Amino acid sequence: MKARQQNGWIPISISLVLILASTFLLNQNVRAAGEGSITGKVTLSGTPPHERGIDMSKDPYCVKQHANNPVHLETVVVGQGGGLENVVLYISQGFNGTPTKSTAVPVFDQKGCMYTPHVLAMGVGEQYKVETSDQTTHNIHPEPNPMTGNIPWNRSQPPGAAPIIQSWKAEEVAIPVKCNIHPWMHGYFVVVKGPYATTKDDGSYTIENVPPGSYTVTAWQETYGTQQQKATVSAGKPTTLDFAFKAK
Amino acid sequence: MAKLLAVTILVIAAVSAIPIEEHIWTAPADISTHGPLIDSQMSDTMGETGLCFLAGQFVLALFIWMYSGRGREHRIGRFPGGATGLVIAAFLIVGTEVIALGVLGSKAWAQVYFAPLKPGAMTVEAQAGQFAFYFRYPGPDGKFGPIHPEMISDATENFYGLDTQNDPASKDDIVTAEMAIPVDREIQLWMHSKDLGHSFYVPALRIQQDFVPGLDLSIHFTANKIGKYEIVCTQLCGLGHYNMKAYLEVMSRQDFDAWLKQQAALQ
Amino acid sequence: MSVVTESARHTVVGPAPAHVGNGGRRNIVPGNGRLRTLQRNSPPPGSSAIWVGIAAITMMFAAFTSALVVRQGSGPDWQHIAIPRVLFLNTLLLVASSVSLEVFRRKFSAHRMGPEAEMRLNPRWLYASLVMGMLFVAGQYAAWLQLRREGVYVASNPSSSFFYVLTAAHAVHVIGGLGGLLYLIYLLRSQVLRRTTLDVAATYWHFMGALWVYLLALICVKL
Amino acid sequence: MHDVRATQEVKHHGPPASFIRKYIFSIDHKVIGRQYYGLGLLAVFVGMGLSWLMRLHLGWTSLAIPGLGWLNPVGAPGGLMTPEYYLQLMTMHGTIMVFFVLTVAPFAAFGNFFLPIQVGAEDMPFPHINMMSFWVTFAAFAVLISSFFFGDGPSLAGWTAYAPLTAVGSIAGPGQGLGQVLWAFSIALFCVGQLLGSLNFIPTTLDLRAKGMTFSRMPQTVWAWFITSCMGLTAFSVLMPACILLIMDHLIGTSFFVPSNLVVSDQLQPHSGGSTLLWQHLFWFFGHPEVYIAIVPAMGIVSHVLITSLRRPLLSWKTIVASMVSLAFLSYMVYGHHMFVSGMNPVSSLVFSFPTLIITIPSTIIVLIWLGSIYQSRLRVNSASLFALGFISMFITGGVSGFFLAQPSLDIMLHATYFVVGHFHFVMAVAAIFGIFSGTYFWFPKMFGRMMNEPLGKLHFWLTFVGVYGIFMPFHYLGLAANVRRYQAFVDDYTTRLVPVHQFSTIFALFTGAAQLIFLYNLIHSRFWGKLATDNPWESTSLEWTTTSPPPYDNFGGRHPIIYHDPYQFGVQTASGTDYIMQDSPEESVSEETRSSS
Repeated sequence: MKARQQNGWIPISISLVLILASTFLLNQNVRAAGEGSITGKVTLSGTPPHERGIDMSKDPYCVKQHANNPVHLETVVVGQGGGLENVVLYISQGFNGTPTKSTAVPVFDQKGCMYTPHVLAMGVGEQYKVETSDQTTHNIHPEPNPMTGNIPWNRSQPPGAAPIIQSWKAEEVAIPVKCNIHPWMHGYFVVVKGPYATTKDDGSYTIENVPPGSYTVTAWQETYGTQQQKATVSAGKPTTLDFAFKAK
Repeated sequence: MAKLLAVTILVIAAVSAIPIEEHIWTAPADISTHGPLIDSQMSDTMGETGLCFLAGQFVLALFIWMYSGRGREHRIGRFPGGATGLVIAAFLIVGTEVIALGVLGSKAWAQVYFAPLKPGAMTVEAQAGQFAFYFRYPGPDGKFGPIHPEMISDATENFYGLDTQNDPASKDDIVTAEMAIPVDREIQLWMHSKDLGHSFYVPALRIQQDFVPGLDLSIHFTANKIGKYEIVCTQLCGLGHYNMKAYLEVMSRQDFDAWLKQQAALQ
Repeated sequence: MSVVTESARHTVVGPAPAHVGNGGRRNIVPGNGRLRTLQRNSPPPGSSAIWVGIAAITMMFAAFTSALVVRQGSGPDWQHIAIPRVLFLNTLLLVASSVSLEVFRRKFSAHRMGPEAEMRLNPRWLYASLVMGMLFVAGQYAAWLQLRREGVYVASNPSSSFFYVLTAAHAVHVIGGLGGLLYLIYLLRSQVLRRTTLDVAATYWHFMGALWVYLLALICVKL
Repeated sequence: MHDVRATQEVKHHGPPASFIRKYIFSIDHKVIGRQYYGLGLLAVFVGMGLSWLMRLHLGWTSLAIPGLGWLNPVGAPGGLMTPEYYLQLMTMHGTIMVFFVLTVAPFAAFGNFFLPIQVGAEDMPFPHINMMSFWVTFAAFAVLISSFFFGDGPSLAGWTAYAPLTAVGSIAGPGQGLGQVLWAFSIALFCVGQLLGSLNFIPTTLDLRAKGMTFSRMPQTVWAWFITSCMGLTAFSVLMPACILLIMDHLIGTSFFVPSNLVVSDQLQPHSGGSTLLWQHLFWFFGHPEVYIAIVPAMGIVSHVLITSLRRPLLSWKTIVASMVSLAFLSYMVYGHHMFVSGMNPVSSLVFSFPTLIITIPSTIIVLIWLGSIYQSRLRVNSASLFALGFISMFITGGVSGFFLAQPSLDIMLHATYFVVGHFHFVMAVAAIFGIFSGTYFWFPKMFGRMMNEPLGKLHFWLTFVGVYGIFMPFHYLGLAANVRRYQAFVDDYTTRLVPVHQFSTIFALFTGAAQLIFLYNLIHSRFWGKLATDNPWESTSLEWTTTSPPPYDNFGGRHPIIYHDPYQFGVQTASGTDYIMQDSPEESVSEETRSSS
């Protein structure tokens, strides 16, 4: 309440601007006869690193949640066919409008003392929701880079508490978020300007609603950093763009 | 009214004493070699102070009962012995009690803190941070690798900031989330705080010691009962303080070795 | 018995003006009504209040000192800073100011003994002490500027932190003292300056001087 | 001659005309005393409200407290209290109660009102400084409360504000940014306020005593306030610099309390070389005397009230005063017992342990003298004396638990458990509160010119007395069962079975708190509609009862009392047939009825 009160005007004004802009943009889109999309697969070449197991013995509740499925770190998650999960792809250059907002609010859930998803991508000023499905209290503590102007926050969420709705006012790749009560709980918020997508467990992704034009697409992975590729999108049909990270 | 007050005081005093008499709520049973002295010290103190408590409340109640509402016809008396007598009494009773408890107490204290470390004690390092304990075993080489604060990262579970690439001593260090120790063997515990003030409190072990940031302390103790016990933090360290805990497993020698191997494999 | 006390009572308060009511430290009457001392009034409370104040300030700087000692022992990062030379000049100024205030105090009390005609007293010494006090504060500021130029800021190292803290805390109290001196001048000009007021102000001012000498020693030895 | 003018100027300011100068920025010590009392009253009810919320949460952790969600949607979403909000409430409860109730009410409030009257002075020597003292204290309170409304709330670091949790900033948790700075600033202000207070109290006692008011003739309360102001002088002047250093660590990035290489929440802190124990030393050097700053005035009030209702002087006032003085002195040598397990050299723990045990001797002496004075007295029972007797009971209860905590070896088990909480709530908090109640019922007629309602007062006493034992006695059991304090929920296996005990004391807390509303009602109702008070309703002897109720602006209406007796001439036979002689009346006891010398 207090914190929000202080700088409540920032999200409000930003979202206002967004609404106006997007309506304006929509008209454009109508005139620009449909949009394209960028799709593809992100893979990891080489042997993925050993992921340490997580010992949750500190909190019996968490231990119970994973009684028969031991959990490991999620710094590098490789799915079938070398597909790399939790990679965020976004248009870093060439796009200067406002992306059409998807109606679905990005949700960051705390489940079995882990973050699902491990990496949550969202647009600048876009509202996201932090929920808890656990019967133990977590605290959510994103630590953005002070230079970006994003304001760090740190709040607890007791079992059954209402979701926390927040948004970031500046682009930042990526904001580490952690739970101090359960130190192994660690994830990322990725805040980008343009359209974005996150890879599924098979490494596939699709960036929707990309107006025709030529762009630079950046893929970010928490361990291996970023890769960039150029792509030209034409109206109507999807453009394919694959990324391959090399295991260190 | 006054007589009622007298009765109330007596009743309250009596009722308050019952749970302590009956040992309804007691600390976890002692599992340490130094604990018995502390426990006996505790019960001695409880006996003596309990007596003072009951006596004090009783006299208060008695006098209130006897001397309330007396009119001018009663003459004002003087307590036998007067102030001097009472002062002497205070000095004798409390003084002796104080000296006795003080001396005994310092013996118990000395046993915890001044006893020299026995040879062949096992060294473990405990690290406290918001809001969890992590423990480190030196591994075969018996040496702890140096800590690089800038490398500490919960994200990669490098809780200690070990540089396993470059520091040979760090390679075989074993970092665990729960503390296991062999039974009947003296443990030297090095206490290191990662961030703020914390405390290492094991009620069953009769051990409580604060972590002092920027200053590593060591305590040593011997556990003599196999079982699983709780380590809790007693130094307010932030919002997760209430849930800052870890488990202490006292194991047989064989179990401990097995456990240590298993943990080493997980590194 | 009671008659005696009655009479005593009259002799003491009866016609006396309202303000002659207070007893206090040196003017206590025992039960039988006979005066224990001949003095009719205790000294004004200011003269004991100033010592209360001095005690508080002493404790405050004692706390700073012990903090300094503990802090020096706690970290390996203790390093000495180059003491700005101007500090010694400042010390001279403050001591001189203290001296000239004392001179003025002596002259003033000497005057007070004399008849009302000689009330016109040259306040030169008082002004001198005020000016030198102001120069002291300016000098302290100069010292800060010098450290700044050398890139030594409050948070640079523990010594510099303590240097700024100690000097600032002292300067604040000195500025308070300067206010007192200005008030003295005001009183003097409006012909209502009282010896006790002057004494109190002088005590405080001398204390400020002594305190600074102590602090300088501390700074030279420790920082 | 000029000295005479001096006293004239110091002591003579006419009664003010305007409302503001009369009631708000008044320089009259009586108005300032009432203002302090009002501040204490406001603070105590705020603090009590906070403790209600805390107790509710501790009893039923998953309970959504109705209305709380509306009050603070962040701290308590839907009324469900978060850990940080619990700790913030706890911190504010402790700070408000210790500073703005236990220090303000018995010392600043009653002291301001009655010290000058009881020594026969017309006012404090420096009325304007006195006014400043109150308003600075009030500002401190305002700043503290304001931290609820800025940033992410007040500090959560407890009233002891241990560094480095309090020094590294908001990374350490909610409220550790702005909230902590406001806390430190507020406390620094408070220190200034209390130092200004001492600046008045001490000279008043030394210089403004009426003729005949020798030291041996000062009432117990005056002694208590005098000793307390001397302690405040040395304690607050140490806490203030500590707070300044803390603020500097916070805002300027110095490293007084923050050591090197701290990694808070994965971020390496830009500090180096500070000492965390330094804060504890500075704080407890203030903190332990603070305990006596709270309790000594209450002792004075209790003695004062008790003597009047016993209708006899104490066995020996000298012993009591001597004990209070030695308490004051010892309190500076024992502060280390708060740090037995905090990494201090174990040897110094022993060094601190003995004076801590020894300090129980003067306390015991005081209690024994009180008990011995009740023996064969003519105890009159009224609300005031009931609370005074209650104080003795509380003080005994809280005192004996001190024996445990004074021993390092037992502190290993009991440190930072509910045993400590129970101990200081009895011996310091509740005892002092009982002193305040006793003083209120006793002096209300003099302060406001009307009597308080006796039946309501007695009801208030019974509910409070029983209730307080119901709240805090179980704390000792919890502590003996190693239940750690400052937890917002009990998740440890060995503590879960203790929750019913918490629920028990929660129920008593709610009910005792409700009983305080009776007091509030009594206070307000009597203030306006109570029956008019005579000058000396309790047939007491000290100077405040020789003037009108309430006293005129200059306290004695131009009269300058002369003191003929020690303050407590009770149990005597006078010509007029009373059993007491006023301090300023020259008459002597006609028959030498046995009366212990004082």
